[in-house]
Amino acid sequence: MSLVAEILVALLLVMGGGLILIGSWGLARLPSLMTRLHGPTKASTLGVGACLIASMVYFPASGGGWSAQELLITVFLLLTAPISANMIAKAHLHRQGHGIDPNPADGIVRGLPRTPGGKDWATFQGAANDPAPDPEQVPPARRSD
Amino acid sequence: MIRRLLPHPALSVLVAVVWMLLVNEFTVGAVLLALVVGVVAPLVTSRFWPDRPKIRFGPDFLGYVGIVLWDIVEANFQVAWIILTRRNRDLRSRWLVVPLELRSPEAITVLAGTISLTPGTVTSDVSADGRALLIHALDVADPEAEVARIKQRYETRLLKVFR
Amino acid sequence: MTPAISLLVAAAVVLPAVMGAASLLLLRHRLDTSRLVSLGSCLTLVGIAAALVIHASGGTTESYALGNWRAPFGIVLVLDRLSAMMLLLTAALATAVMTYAVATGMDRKGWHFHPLFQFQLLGLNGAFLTGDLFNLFVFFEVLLIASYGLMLHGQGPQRLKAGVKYVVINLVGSTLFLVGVGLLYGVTGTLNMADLAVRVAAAPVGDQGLIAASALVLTVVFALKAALAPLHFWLPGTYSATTGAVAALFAIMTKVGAYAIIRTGTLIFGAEAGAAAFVAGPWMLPAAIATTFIGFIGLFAARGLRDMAAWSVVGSMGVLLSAVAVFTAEAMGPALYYMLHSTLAGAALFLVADLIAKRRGVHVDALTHAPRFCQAGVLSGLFFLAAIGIVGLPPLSGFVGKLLILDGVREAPAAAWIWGSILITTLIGVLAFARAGSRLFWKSSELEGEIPTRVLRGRVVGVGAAAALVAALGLLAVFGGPVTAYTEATATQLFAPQGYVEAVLGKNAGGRR
Amino acid sequence: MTMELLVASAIAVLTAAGVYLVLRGRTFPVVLGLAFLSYAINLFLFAMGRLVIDRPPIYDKAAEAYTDPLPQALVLTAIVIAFGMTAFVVVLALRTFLETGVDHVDGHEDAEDAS
Amino acid sequence: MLFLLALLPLIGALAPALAIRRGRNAAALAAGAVTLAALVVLAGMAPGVMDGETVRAGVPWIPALGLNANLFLDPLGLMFAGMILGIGLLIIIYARFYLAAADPMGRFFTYLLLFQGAMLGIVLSDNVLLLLIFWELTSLSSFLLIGFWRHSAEARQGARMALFVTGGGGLALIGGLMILGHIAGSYDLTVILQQRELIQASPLYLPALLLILGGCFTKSAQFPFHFWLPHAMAAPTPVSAYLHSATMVKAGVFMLARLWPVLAGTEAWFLIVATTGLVTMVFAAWVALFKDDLKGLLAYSTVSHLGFLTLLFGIGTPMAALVGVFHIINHATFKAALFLNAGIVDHEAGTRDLKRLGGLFGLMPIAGTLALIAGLSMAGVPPLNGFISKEMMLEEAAHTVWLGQPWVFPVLATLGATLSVAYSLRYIVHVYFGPRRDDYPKTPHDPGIGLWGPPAVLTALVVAIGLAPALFAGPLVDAVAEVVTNGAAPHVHLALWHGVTPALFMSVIAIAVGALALVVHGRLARLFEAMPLPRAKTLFDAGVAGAATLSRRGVNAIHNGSLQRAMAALIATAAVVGIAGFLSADYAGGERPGVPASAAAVAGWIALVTATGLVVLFHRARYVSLIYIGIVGLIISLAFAHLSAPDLALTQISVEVVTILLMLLALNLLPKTTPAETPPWRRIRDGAVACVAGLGVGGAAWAVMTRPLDSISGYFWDNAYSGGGGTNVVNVILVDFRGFDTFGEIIVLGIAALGIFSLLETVGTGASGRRVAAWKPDTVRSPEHHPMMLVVATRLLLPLAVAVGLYIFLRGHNQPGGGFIAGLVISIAILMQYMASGYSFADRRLRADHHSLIGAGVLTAAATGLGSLLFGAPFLTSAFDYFHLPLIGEIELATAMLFDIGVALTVIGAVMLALAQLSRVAQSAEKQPPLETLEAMDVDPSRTPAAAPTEAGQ
Amino acid sequence: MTGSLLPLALAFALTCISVAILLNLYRLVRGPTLGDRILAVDTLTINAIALIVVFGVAHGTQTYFESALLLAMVAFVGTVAYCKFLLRGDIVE
Ligand code: NA
Ligand code: NA
Repeated sequence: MSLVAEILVALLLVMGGGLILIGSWGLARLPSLMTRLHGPTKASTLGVGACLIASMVYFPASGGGWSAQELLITVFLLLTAPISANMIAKAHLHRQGHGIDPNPADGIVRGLPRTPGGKDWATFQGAANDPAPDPEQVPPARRSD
Repeated sequence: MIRRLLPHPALSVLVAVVWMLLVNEFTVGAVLLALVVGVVAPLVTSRFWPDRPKIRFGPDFLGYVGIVLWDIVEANFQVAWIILTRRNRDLRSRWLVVPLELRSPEAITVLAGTISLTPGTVTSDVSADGRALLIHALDVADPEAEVARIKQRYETRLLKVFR
Repeated sequence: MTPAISLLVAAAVVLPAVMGAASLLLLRHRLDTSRLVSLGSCLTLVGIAAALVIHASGGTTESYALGNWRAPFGIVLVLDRLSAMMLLLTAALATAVMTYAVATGMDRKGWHFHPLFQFQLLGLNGAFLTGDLFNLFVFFEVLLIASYGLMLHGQGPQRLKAGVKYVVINLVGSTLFLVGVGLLYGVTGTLNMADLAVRVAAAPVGDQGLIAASALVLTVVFALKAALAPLHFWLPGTYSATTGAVAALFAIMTKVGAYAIIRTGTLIFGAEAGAAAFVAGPWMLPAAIATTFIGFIGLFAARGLRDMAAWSVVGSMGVLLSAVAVFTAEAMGPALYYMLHSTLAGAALFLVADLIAKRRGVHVDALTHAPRFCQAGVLSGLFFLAAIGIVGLPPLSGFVGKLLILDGVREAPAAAWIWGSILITTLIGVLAFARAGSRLFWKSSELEGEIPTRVLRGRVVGVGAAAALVAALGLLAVFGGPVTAYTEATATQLFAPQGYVEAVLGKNAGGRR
Repeated sequence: MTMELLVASAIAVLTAAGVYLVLRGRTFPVVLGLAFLSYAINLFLFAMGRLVIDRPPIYDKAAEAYTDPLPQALVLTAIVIAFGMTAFVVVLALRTFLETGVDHVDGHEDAEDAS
Repeated sequence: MLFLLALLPLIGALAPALAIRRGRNAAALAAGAVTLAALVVLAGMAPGVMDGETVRAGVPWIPALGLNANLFLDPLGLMFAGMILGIGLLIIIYARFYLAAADPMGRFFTYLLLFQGAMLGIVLSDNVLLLLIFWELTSLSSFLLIGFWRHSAEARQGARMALFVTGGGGLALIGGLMILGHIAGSYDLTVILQQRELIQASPLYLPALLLILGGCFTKSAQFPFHFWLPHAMAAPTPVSAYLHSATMVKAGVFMLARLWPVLAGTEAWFLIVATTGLVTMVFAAWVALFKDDLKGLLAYSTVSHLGFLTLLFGIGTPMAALVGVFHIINHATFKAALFLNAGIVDHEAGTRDLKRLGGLFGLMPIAGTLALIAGLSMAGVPPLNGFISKEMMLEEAAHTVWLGQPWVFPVLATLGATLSVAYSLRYIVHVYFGPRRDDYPKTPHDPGIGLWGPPAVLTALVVAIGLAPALFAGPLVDAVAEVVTNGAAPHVHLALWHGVTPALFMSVIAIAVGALALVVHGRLARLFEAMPLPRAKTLFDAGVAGAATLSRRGVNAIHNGSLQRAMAALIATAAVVGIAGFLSADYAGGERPGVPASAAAVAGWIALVTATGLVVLFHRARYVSLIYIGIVGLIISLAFAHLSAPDLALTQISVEVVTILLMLLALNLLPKTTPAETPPWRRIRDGAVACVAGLGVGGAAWAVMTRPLDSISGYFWDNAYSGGGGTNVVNVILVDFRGFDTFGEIIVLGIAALGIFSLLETVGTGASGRRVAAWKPDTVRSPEHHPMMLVVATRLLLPLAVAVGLYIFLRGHNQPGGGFIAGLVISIAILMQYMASGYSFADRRLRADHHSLIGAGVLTAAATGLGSLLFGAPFLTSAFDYFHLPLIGEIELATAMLFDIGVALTVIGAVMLALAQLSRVAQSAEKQPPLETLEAMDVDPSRTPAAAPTEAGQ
Repeated sequence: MTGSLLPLALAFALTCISVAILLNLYRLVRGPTLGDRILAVDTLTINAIALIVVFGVAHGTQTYFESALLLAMVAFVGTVAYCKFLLRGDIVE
């Protein structure tokens, strides 16, 4: 393997490992779920991506076949990470909005910003073609809003 | 006939490319098989695609992809820096609302995904009428500027890609 | 193995599998065709098994190499006297039960009765034929999962509750099975039972502790299926909660456990196995004697006939395993005969109980007196005979079986205990069944009137199926000579496992690759 | 610290957890326990082929040693079977709960204490 | 001929059952004809037997057991067979006239003939095992006969009691006779009877003797087993007459006689048998005196006379045995006559209560005369046959020393004889003499000849033997005694007059005191009432009920149906037995060098243990434990990947997620928490069991992993490619070497899915239907069903996932992957659609019938296997070849691939069937299913017109 | 320098990922909300993918690629299912 390739692979690995660690460190240390979501969705994704690229560089450089399979994983992660984050955020909004294991650090209990259209966020109101929500169903924690 | 055989030509190409990436060998046989899979996989799953988004795979598309990839890398380092250095009480995390001009669910999803992957923002919800995104920002000094940046940098480009 | 015989051996497992799948695929909504196919499959299996028994009675053991891979690398099916006998027993029982199920229309009470039934037969036949320990596990699972489906057939709260217990405990049992198999593989490096026999015999002393442990863990698993105390808790509830036909079929399920104990105990952990030689015997014997007592004393705890049948299955397993646990050819022959008997007798009793329950309206099979019911005369006769069979009074095969066991174990150190348990529990059984029968049939004649019965399906054929099983007990006694000759020779064959090993691993073994 | 020690102790922990959970009174923890037992036994079976790192059971001209493929095949079969069984028992538990309104394994509240 | 004789009644038993359709006379005629035929056959053989020839017939039945169907007819057998058939014939005639029109006569005669056949079998058997069969058959058939009047509680209880006592004795007899056969080396009586020395010298003699006597004493109603006999009187009188004079109860005495040559003559024999007989004789006679029921009196007198006989055989001298043989005949004749007489009284006067009878002689002279003769014979009054045998008995008793006391036997024997005189006279006097009454329930008069004829025949015998014993009984008694004593019996000239012997004095005393006792009967009765005699029936009933209750309580306490208990028993047993097995043999530690663990492995281990601990600690919070358990599955997948098992890792990963989906689906309808209900001691107990099990399994794993392995796997390496055509050895093992396992495995999966389907198909009915209908979500729910982003993303993922599935499938034979994983991946891809876009959206678009997929999968796999049969190879033999195609290059086609398609189809079918069915249940639980109105996405701005927000916003 | 750099980088990356896994565990144990725990599992799975990839580089083998691919897919499906359950109780409706 050429020195350039080795340095490149090593750098990518160090970067990948570092980003992964930082992402997880963020998960561990940030104060609320919404802030914690940022760490893994970004840092970890890129960290994994870096490792994958390291792998992509490593195999051809070390005499193996050229491989783009790793790219596929990266694409897959880039495709799914926002959805996962969105779903976690929605679940969290829903529970916080209803005051289930409340964690005020996110500002959800204090009140989310209103939507410009007048309808609530989908998690609280559901489909556009649903009838208006029953007042009883309005999350108690958000009524003060 | 072609329409029935290739209900989603772009998807077919995508699947074929993915197949090539998977099998990881560039031979005639592999390409032929990739084409077959590219036809078959969308065909058997076409029933799950009731609507077909119209996408222009032109320079706008490539430009958008390039910008997003760059932003992802940049965003990651930004976030990493914040995680490593910023004390919790100094975090200016807040909610942003991005009103949307995009109407197609596919386009909105792409925008939302982009927002999540790029600096310090996570798309948390969409409004029930689909006209606004709820975004959580990790550390934002000026919310209006951030919303404007998102709309200008991503949404306007997406408006050109999705017709 | 001649081509014809190998075809028959393969057919014994392939036929029910294909019939099950076909009836699932093609006949899901066509009950009549399903029934024909199912019955046809059962009858064909009887024919196949009979041919195999005749062939096996020649005394040679033969192996069939699946996939044409030779043992111990591929999986082999092994035909010897024991496996042939078990196949025939299964097929005969299945035919009677299937006839009964079709005649009484119980196959319509839920989904998928016929595919499940065929898959159950597949599991049983596979378990009896396979010469590979892990494959035995797989077929145990096949027969168990099919039995879960059959056990729950028709559902209802009681059955569901009992089903949960039955399923869960067997799942834990399956886990234990894998512990035993895995340990044995980890120590010996093989899974083929004949090869295991060779390797266990040749194992260094330092490995014998682990081998003995695996032998005992496997025995615990098999004993769970065989309802050996204290692993019998699941049985009474399960058997009395399911439909009569299924319970009757389940009479063979406990025997699978006994079969596996016999097979592994004589082949792998036989005389040559060093510290593991017959290591299960000393543990099993007291447990078996306790099981005998528990089963027959349990008859008094029964609230209904089906309960009684279930307890008597426990009791008869105790008797059977008492003889097995001695691990001598003299006792094994009688045990095998008793196995034939107790399977048929248990099944007969379940069918009779079911017939009675169906005719007593709200009283079902409860041991209370209630007005006369339809066909009471013939059913009381069948009950009397089935009870005689189960308890072991003459002239049916139960008595012969018990005499055989008493005779067979007389040289065993624990002979007095076995004798005592068998004789005393017979008396307990007599008393319990006399009480039950007198209450059901005699005391009820004090009451006026007759229970009106809805249009009953299977008045003749259903009763006929039960009667056929009872008649089989008689035939088993009348033809006790040839049958015991077969079982005696089977026992001899079992205690000379070199023949089995040679058939599987020797020059003439199957498998060209 | 060897892998053998880690794997053996993991098997022990998983088994213990599984056993503890299958001894609970409600169907749901029992199902969890079965899942744990299944994990434990899969690892156990696998371990019976001994532990080998980076010698996958696939022909490779470069490799001079391989792992034992047979236990892997056995574990695959065991996983599939355990999956089928778990699915069945989960549904059975649910069905029984819906039928009886009780999710106790004995079909009623604690029988063992009642006696 | 002997077989014919033995089988005639048994087979003939069918005749009355069949003949009853033609009427009661036909049934009786059939029964009588059968008996008569047997009697004729017997008569044909009698001369030969009397000449000392033993008629034999035999076929081996179960040689393995030594159970031979060997019959022999010697004088002892002849005597008994004659009584059984002769008295049997009389009883049949009598019963025809005795039984009421309502009684099911066909059944009665069938039972009677069965019983007759069983009795014949006992006396003809030359094989003790065969004899045992008949012995127990008498118990069974007598059970049916005693319980004949099933509506009567006494009949039922009497029948059960008889069955229990005599059947139980029979079981003891089984033990005894089998020991005897064991000692003698054969179960054939002829052989056993030659082995006196061997038997009496054996250490097993005493156990055998005790067990055999257990059988004899119960059958012959010896004290303290006598209590069943009086209760058996609930049977119709013909039955009583038959069972208690000549047959059933004599079976025990028969056994004493039959085995006399090998068992008698020892101290133990004498002490047990003679003492029991003596006690029984006196005790029962005393009780008989105070029985007011005619049949009760006769029952106790029977017990007494059986004691009499037992005593005689117990004394152990040949002469005593000879007297026993003689008295068997005499007792049969007078006792049968008396029973029949009691039946006549009952039939005609409508009562059997001595207190309500009296003075019947004038009304019923024939019956009275017969009773007088038979009764006096029973009393031992000359010149009747009872007198002769009683005299001879007293003579024997007079010479018997009991434990060094010469007075015991004479005194007690005389007392017995005295009481016998008393109750016999009471029978005669209190029924037939004294003042005539006007309060009989019926108007008594002599019955027809059908009823008095049979007793008359017997009474004639009583007189005949009494007057000319040497003529009518002499040769027979001689011959029988010869057999019983194995030739030791003296030749005695039976005669009425024996001269002035001690016995004569004893007789005179007995008759005088007995007559006196009748005079003071009233006072004696008060004395009897005052004596607290344990009531056997009460004791027996209480005993049985107590035992039943006790066993019910005990059994129910142990078998409370608790799965937890069963589970604890299973696991504890496995742990204890397994560990004990391990410790019982040698163990040597392994030498295999360990694999060093990396930091990542340690981190994984910590994660695994932490997650496991979290599940155990927080298992009551069900949802969160599902999150925790996800980690466990993940780490195990990683471990597989790390430890060179990529296929396993793939499988574990995909199975894991499907399992989690399944559990979440189920949890939706289940309670979300587990109540805290286990007491601490149980948790500690369970924890201890868990730790032992964990240590056991973990320890075993450690022990194995640290030793080297010599496995068969080398063969797989050598042949996977050349013979199986694949480079992924695990896959080749799965689809080829061990394809049969996989075949079974997919069937398991298919059946599981079928089971799930069957379980859930009925969820909408019955109790569960009501529960589902009343179901309310127990969590706060967001109104949004199908989030937009999720829907869009999963649509894009679907074709990609399908491509991945195909890829994994195609390469499985050579690289990690294969049909099972591919099937799961595709299933997951489809399930993703179900989750994101909803059940109805996905289900409508997925037109596959899951059942058919399973069936097709199994059939494909089976067909692949069967294909090889066409080429003469065994089931599941694989084939593969490489083909060179232009442009594409070399491709491999293998049947294993086809097999794998079967696997994949089954997996998809099973997973989809199970999960779709499960989610369908949740759908039916929703009150207002929003499915039909909603599109896949809840939020879809492209559907909403531009102006909509402001309108909808208000 | 060739030959020692890569092992060092690999060791560094593996150590980082191992520590990251422990940090995920910390979040899993601490919570406090269910969302945190789901996120912890999701992140742990992503980290596991990295672990497999780095492991593949360390051993010079691509045999484990599919495991990583499948994990990516499964992490997504699992997370969605967990969240859907919290939102709706019913994950398929
Ligand atoms: Na299992
Ligand atoms: Na595979």
